[in-house]
Amino acid sequence: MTFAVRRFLPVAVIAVAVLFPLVSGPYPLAVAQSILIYMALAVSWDMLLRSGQISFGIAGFFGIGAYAAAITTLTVRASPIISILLAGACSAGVAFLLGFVILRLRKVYFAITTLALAEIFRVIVHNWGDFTGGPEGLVLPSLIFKGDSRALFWISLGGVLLACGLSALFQRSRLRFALTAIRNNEVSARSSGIDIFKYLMIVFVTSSFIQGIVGGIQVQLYGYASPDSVFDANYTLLPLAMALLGGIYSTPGPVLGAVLLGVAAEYLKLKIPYGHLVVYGIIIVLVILLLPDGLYGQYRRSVRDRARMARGGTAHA
Amino acid sequence: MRIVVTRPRVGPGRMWQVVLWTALAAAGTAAVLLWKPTALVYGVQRAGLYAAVAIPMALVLGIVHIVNLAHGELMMVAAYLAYFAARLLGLDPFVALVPVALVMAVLGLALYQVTIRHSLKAPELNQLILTFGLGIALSQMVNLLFTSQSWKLSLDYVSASATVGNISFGVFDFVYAGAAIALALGLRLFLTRTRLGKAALAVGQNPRGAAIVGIDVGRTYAFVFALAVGLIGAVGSIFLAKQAIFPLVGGPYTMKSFCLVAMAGVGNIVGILYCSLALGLSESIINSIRGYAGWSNVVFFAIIIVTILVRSFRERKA
Amino acid sequence: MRKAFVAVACFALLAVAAFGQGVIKLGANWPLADVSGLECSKAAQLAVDEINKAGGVLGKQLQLVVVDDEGKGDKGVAAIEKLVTVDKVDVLLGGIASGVAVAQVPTLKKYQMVTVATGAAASASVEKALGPSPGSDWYFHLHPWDYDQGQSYYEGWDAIQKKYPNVVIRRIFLAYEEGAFGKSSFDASKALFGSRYTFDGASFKSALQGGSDYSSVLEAAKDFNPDLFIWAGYAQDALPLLEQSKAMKFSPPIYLGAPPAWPVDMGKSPLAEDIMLYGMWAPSINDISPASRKFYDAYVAATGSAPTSYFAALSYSAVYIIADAVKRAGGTDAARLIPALEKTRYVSPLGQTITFTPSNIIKHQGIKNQKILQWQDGRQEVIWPFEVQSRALVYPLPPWK
Amino acid sequence: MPDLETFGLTRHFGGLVAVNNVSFTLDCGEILGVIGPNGAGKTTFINLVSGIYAPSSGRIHFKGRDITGLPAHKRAQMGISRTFQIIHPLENLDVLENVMLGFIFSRRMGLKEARRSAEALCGSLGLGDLSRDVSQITMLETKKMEIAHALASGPSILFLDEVMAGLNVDETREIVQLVQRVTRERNIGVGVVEHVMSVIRDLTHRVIVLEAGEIIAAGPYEEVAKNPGVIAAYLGGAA
Repeated sequence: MTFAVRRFLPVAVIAVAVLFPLVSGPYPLAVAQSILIYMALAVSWDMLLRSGQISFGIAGFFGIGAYAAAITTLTVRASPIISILLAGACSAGVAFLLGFVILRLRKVYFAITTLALAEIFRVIVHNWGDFTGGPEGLVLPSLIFKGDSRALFWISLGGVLLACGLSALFQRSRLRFALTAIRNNEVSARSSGIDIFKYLMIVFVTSSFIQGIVGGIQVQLYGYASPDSVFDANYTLLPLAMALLGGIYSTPGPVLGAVLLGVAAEYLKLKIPYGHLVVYGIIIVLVILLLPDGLYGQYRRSVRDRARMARGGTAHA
Repeated sequence: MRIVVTRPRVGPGRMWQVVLWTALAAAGTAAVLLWKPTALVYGVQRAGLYAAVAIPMALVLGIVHIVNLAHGELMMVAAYLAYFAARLLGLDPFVALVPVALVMAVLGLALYQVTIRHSLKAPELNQLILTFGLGIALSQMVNLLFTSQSWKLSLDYVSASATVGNISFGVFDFVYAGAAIALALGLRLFLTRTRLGKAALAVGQNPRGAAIVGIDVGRTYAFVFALAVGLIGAVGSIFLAKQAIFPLVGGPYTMKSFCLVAMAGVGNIVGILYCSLALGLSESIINSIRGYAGWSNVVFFAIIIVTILVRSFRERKA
Repeated sequence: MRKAFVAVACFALLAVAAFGQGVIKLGANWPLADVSGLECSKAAQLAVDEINKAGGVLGKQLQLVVVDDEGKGDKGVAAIEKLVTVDKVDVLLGGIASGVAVAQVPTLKKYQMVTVATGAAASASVEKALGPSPGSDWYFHLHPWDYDQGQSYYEGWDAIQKKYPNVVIRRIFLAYEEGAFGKSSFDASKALFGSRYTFDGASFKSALQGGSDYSSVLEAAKDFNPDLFIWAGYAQDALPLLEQSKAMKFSPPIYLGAPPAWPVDMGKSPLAEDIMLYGMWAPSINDISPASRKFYDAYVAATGSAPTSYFAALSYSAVYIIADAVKRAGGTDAARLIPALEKTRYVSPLGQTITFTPSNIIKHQGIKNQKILQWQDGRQEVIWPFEVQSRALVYPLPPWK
Repeated sequence: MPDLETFGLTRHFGGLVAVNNVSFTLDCGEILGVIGPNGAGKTTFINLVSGIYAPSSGRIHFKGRDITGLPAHKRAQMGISRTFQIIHPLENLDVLENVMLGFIFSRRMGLKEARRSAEALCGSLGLGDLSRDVSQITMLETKKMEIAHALASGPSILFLDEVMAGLNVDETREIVQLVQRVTRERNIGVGVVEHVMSVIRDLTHRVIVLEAGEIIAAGPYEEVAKNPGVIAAYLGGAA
């Protein structure tokens, strides 16, 4: 793929995405807005994964963001956009404080701790009735932009562009070097002068910030937040599956994965009203087995092999 | 995620720690006994259930090094098998325990050969999402066949009760504690006394080294996975006796087992008994404080985080 | 001039759409993976088939389009958008979970299409989101709100205590599952019963969410020593709760369960004998209400199995109510359909005539009163309201068998 | 005052004492050989000086400042670099990017400047075709990349942990000349851990001998080579 196409493609994709609402009816927009929410979460999760840290706490920071936005909208009458920004700040703040303690953990222990923290956030919100509305949740007086389908799509797209923008920024900056080194070998990274804790904190806070923002957007989209809806385990496991099926350690991977799983879920539901989730589970299993590197990962590997063949080297398995 | 199977070694330096912990535990138990004795009974029963469900997952994670997110769903499938054995063949769940475990072991072997075996070389995340997909497929297939209707056997021995003074409480749930202890000790003996068990332990600790000395690593993985699914099948059959079953019953148990296994340290099967006891008791005590029952989950997860952090601090110092 | 032309074109287009195809479309969303949702879609389809066989409505056939809302808010919104903009349905119905309904309210308000809701009891979220009349007049809430249920039970126990002098209730204990359903039931009941009775309660984790131990809530109940013990949870909690109560020798004079649906094999358990329950419909109503008998036989004939909850009868009624209103309105546009629906007097299979009257906030609330029933010989027998009573009350709860 | 000096450096893992009371000095421009049988604690010694392990006791001074408590990345930024006996090239970065790390994080350069500096450094070490994957380069090129990776941090003290291992005679000579050139040009103090005695003889100004974690001999190579204790340490028998 020549350099020009590589530069032009992202711009084209964004253009198509921005113009999509002008040609589509409210139903595809409603489906798309939900897919965009999961897409932004998948990209934010992948950003942290580039450091080797696996987070199971997406739903936790997503939920904190949702509740921060709901509470600020209801109590201090914050405007929707302000409440979304406050949501991001709140999640980032919580991540920053927790980071000092949990960023020393690695692999399954970090994953479990983030999973446990997400559950603790849910139980706190669930039981802190008078401040958070308890198990029945909070209802906002109105939706952002008075619920206009196109505007809701654009705000969700804004969340995705924020996530992809930060992700691309990370890929083009020293952060890519630092996170890749940390992921590959921490001892070698430390002896290259990389302050591991600092860079882990930067990427952990940034990905939590995005998850908070997207949580805030979710509440403004549906005008409602309850412990079981915004802390739902699906907001952790689906973005994970989307990033893996799409291709990890990249921005396009999770985006592709979100489109694949999102569209498949809705399409299957219409075609096989009873039992579409069985096929959905089987699709996840098949794609993981046939494309271990994910769609984009497989594509990237074939490009690299072709380039290597052109240079006379052997195609490395 | 090659993690060595760790066993808590009580070195001289740590003896006073052990003494301190047991003294603390004894004082705590006495206090609770006076205040609300049944909290202890139900704490032990609850711990038994958590441990019995978690141990087979620890076996898989410790030896085959994969996180099986379909663990709870496999227990659910076994419970459905036991339900049909009870309804159609009139077998009591404890009688159906062995046949169900065998059928599940075969199903586990088939699942392993068809799916998991091909993703072993991939990073552990792939196996995680693979089993996540398997879990969805299994639970939704059962939902498609039998709807989300919940089924329950009504066996009278399940509400057997004992009375101490004026307090009477259910005793059936001690079966879970018995099953957990049997599983832990049985596996401990299997892994350290039998040839096949020692081979499995070796594969768990160093697959390449085991292969060099002639152990067929692939076959050991398949055997251990099938064994684990068989064991969770047996637990599923016992589970059916007291609990209602429905397609999504497995999910919460997968997550709790996953947390317990990580808390006990990967591969530390006996450690799971201690951890689930700590969790069961603390949950039960908080649960019995009027008005704070909702907070018992926070205790569960808080203890897990603290244990993981303490172990990482201790490792960081060593 | 141009504005008039556009109006005429619009009307023509609408007319063509409505009459051209000769079909009246009903759009519904239910959680199809959930057994109650599945039964709703089957019962609604049964009603549509019956009406079409009898000549349809205004000479046109009814068509039911069902979309699975998977019990999730975002899927529920997508379902409404699909039904309204893609399938271009004329009337909306359906729904079970409050969480889905409250997420749908903003989208429904956008279209102001006539909606007959067969679920959503949580008034604190759904009714508040709907807002007062006339803004919410397009919404016909068939399912009772949580405070309607509470009020109905309050009257029920009052009537029962008058008819059966040996039944004396002073202390009531409610064990509620810690989620939205349980908490809203507790809040509503406490507000209503608190004044006249000594009312208390405690929460438990339902088996639906992985709970496996009811000891602490039952012990709290035992300490309270209630005359009436109620639990608000799910079908998964029914028998395990009874088994643990028997083990703990906890047997209150009245032991009552209020799950949305009961497990299929509940009747087979000896422990179920004389356990009371709140509900809206039960097979025993067939003996008293011909409409119920007709619905039950038709449902069993069409699906091969009996309905396990009142949601089936409710969805069946929703279709008939809409069809009847469209017939009287002579069309499906809101301006005429809403007044027609307001004059609904439908003899439903639930053993009562359904009319729409104002509730605390919205103007069109359908069913308000519930029924108090009792498991006798493996069957749910109606105890109250007395006009549909099928068996005498057994009081107090005999010792555990 | 020596550039790098340790006082009674000790480290034990549980009961095992890996490095015991080691005191030594190293100045810029000087090449010090560190020899001793396998398991003598040479790599642990390097890990202590480079900050990978924290010492159980003893102090480390660098350019007059006590750096005992400083983490590894701070020491790398201050000018202490090392190569690894078991080399861990970072797979998802190509050869050039591996070398760039030191420039980016120790020398705090921007990406463009770091890329240019890395290209120049690799050129000077005879490393070509830098966009190749790390899994495709020869053993010699891997060693050169490892040295380049260490030099990228702009060190004034460099430890080479058995960098000659696995190289044939010609390759070894090329690396020895390369180390001598680099030391002269950049005035670096180099600690060389090696088993190849010919390399120690040609390359080092003086030598220290480690055995069971302790220094048992020090001085010019010829003198140390004749020391009976050292011979016994290598060939076994009573020290």
